[in-house]
Amino acid sequence: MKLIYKKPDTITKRDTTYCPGCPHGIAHRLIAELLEEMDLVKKTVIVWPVGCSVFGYYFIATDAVEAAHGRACAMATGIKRTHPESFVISYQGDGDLASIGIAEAVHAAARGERITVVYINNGNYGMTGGQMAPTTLIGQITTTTPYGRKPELNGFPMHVPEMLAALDGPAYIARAALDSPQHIIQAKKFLRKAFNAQKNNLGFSLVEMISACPTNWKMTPVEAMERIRKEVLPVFPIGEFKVAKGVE
Amino acid sequence: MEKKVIINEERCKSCGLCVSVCPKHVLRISDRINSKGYHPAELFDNENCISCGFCYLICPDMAIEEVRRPEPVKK
Amino acid sequence: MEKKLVIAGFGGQGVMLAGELLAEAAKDEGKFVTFLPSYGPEMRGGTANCDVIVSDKPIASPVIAHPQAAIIMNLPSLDKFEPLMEKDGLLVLNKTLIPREVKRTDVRVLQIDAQTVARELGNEKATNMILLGAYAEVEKPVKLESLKNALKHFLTGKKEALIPLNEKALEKGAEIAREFLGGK
Amino acid sequence: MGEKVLMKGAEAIAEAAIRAGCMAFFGYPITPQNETPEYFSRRMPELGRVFLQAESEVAAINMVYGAACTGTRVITTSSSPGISLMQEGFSYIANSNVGCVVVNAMRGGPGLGDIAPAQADYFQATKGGGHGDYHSIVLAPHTIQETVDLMYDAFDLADKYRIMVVMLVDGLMGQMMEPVEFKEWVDVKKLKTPEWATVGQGDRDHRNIITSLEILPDGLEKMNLALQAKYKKIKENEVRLEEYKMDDAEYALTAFGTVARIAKTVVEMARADGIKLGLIRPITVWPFPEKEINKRADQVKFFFDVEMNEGQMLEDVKLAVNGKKPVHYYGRLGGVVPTAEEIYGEFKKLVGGK
Repeated sequence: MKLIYKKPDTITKRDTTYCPGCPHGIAHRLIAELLEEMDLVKKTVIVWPVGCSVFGYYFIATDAVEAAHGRACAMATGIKRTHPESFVISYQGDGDLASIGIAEAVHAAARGERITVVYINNGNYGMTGGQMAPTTLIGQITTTTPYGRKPELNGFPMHVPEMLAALDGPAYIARAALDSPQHIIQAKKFLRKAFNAQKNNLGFSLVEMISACPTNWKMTPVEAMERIRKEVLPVFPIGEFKVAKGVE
Repeated sequence: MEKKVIINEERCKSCGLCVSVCPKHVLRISDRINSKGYHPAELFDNENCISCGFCYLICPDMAIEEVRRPEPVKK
Repeated sequence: MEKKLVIAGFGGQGVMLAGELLAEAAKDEGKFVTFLPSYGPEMRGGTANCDVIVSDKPIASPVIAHPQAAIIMNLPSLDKFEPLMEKDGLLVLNKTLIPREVKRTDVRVLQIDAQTVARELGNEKATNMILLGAYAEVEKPVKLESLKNALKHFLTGKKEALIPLNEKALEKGAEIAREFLGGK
Repeated sequence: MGEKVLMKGAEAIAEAAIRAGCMAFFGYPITPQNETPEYFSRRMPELGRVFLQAESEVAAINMVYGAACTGTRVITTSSSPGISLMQEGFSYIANSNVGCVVVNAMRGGPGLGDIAPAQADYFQATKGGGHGDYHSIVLAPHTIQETVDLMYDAFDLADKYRIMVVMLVDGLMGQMMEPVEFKEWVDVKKLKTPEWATVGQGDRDHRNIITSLEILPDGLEKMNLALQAKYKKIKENEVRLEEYKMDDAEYALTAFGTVARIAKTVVEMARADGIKLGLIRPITVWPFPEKEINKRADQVKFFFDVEMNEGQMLEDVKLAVNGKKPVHYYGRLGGVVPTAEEIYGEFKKLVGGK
């Protein structure tokens, strides 16, 4: 028998603390696979955020630090600037990065920090119980938009890659989705380029990963993945927004 | 024949995503129950599995530990 | 009368709902009641437990150090609460997920293959109600009828359709408990 | 020791940090200490070290936090409103057991206040400031020379105890000029990445995780107790103070930082009048020299605490004296610096008929 896929060794034996069907685990696996394939495991420090992935270091076996809410890009900057030989990943959710940490994210991007941000967008604050996030869709019901998100009250969903792509600092910016095997294969391709951007010292890199939150969306995992395709991707289209030479 | 998909039943949370993406419908949620109270997914039709790995790709709990393909028979 | 109950299991097993239902029923009967939840950060899969005290008199501390009774829905919770039980306390166990026997010999143990029973009734999510029904039948903090009546506070809207199932689960639990009591 | 050079305090702070082996600066401009980051911005690149102007104090302290996790000697400098913004980071740094140096050139508050010298951040610096049960070592130098000398100690303490060390100075010290002498350069080649640093696992047989999170109360209590044990050790070993003309003193002034310097003049004025006045000047305001002050309470008739705030260190002095003798207080607020004459006048009122 030929091995087609094998769970990466960098994924620990510990069961994840995520809800059934939560795509955080998919993103974790993609990171672990690429770190192994690119021989980066021993150089890597992952900055974990506040949110459902706060215990991420339980699941990916690399050096790790735990940032305050929204401060992962600043902390990653501190590590990378003082230890440029380390491979530094900031793993952040949409509340963490696009709301409380938007300043840190934008400025890290503008400075062209040699860090890679994995940005998980599931359209709400998962850990705290499904409140509105900057990425919540218009009309979407959350625990703090019980009547649906209304532009006149809550403004519009934020498109982080599109915003960051306007800056000169980033070397690679893309949006992928974790809803289907095909999109997951593509997400890995994007993430590989983002890792290359750092590895080849080209600049800041970020991959947004459109994710689901079946529990707070009050859907089955399968329904949640369908909702991504039907409702989320039309608002947050998949694609590469900035591709510097040398990330391939 | 050896199993083409190796599932760690203790890790499975019965989310059903692997079942939903399997193009050959060879996976299902079993009657068994793991220590967390979930019914793990199982490969019930090994023969018709094409080792595409879709289940591995979508599994959020890394419960699908291996996907293997039989070597072509030498003539 | 003062009844101190701990309910413990994984998040998502309905630990809190069972505790809140008991509290609601006790309030409906005009009793004093406190409900104190404690859970991990995860929405699902983490550990969760709650302390419920039902009394004829005003309740001072809502914290239970040594439960008179505990509904235990998974193995880690048995490991945690077994040593804390009061002597002669009652352990109501979800045997489906608890592969080991109780070590203590000075407590009462009611083992129910509750998840399997719930499945036979039509929905595994009613496991909590089977265990709660059993507990209520043995310890009688409130009437079974009050628990059934309280369901309407929690199962509203689309979930209203689940009331008959949950009523059945409470009754089934009570029935199993009666066999347990009769068999003694 | 080298030659004496005339330097502005704000610049001497930066030069001292650089010589003490500081490898990275992250900060955000704020008056009255802008000369410090500006000096770093010139010198750090010359030496191949890191200077980064952050987008905010919030970002700056978290960059410091990240750098501290790599075991690098790192500093930020700011002034009161900026320090307020950093409190969250301070708290995380405390419970992560990483070391750094933070300079607070205090200005008048609350709110935007003014840019004049003040000492109103004493509570914030010594009692925690951010959330949770924690302390930082707080050094309160009273001359530029002392600031420069203490900067070396600040980095040593930060490394030794894996703790944040605050240099609590004020705008007056930052702006004034004075000749200073610098100690030998710390050989930065000898500063190794510590074993616990998160820089990638490399050849280690285990991975390093730095976190202030522990979700189980029992576990977090243990973390807290470990912190408290560390603080106890610091209290036992690191208290520093200067007792100025206290040997025969019948009265004791208590003051820190800039005010302590003015208080020395007051001591001289009293002595000239034949009054036996001395000064107790805590150099570490946390840990506070409780025992030493308590001992002096058996000797003096009363204490006279003088500060540029509404009696913040006064509370620690009173706790130390523990009712043995009266503790009087005089202070100016909002950035007003008291003169020696003014303080002496207040003192004479207390002494009475003499």
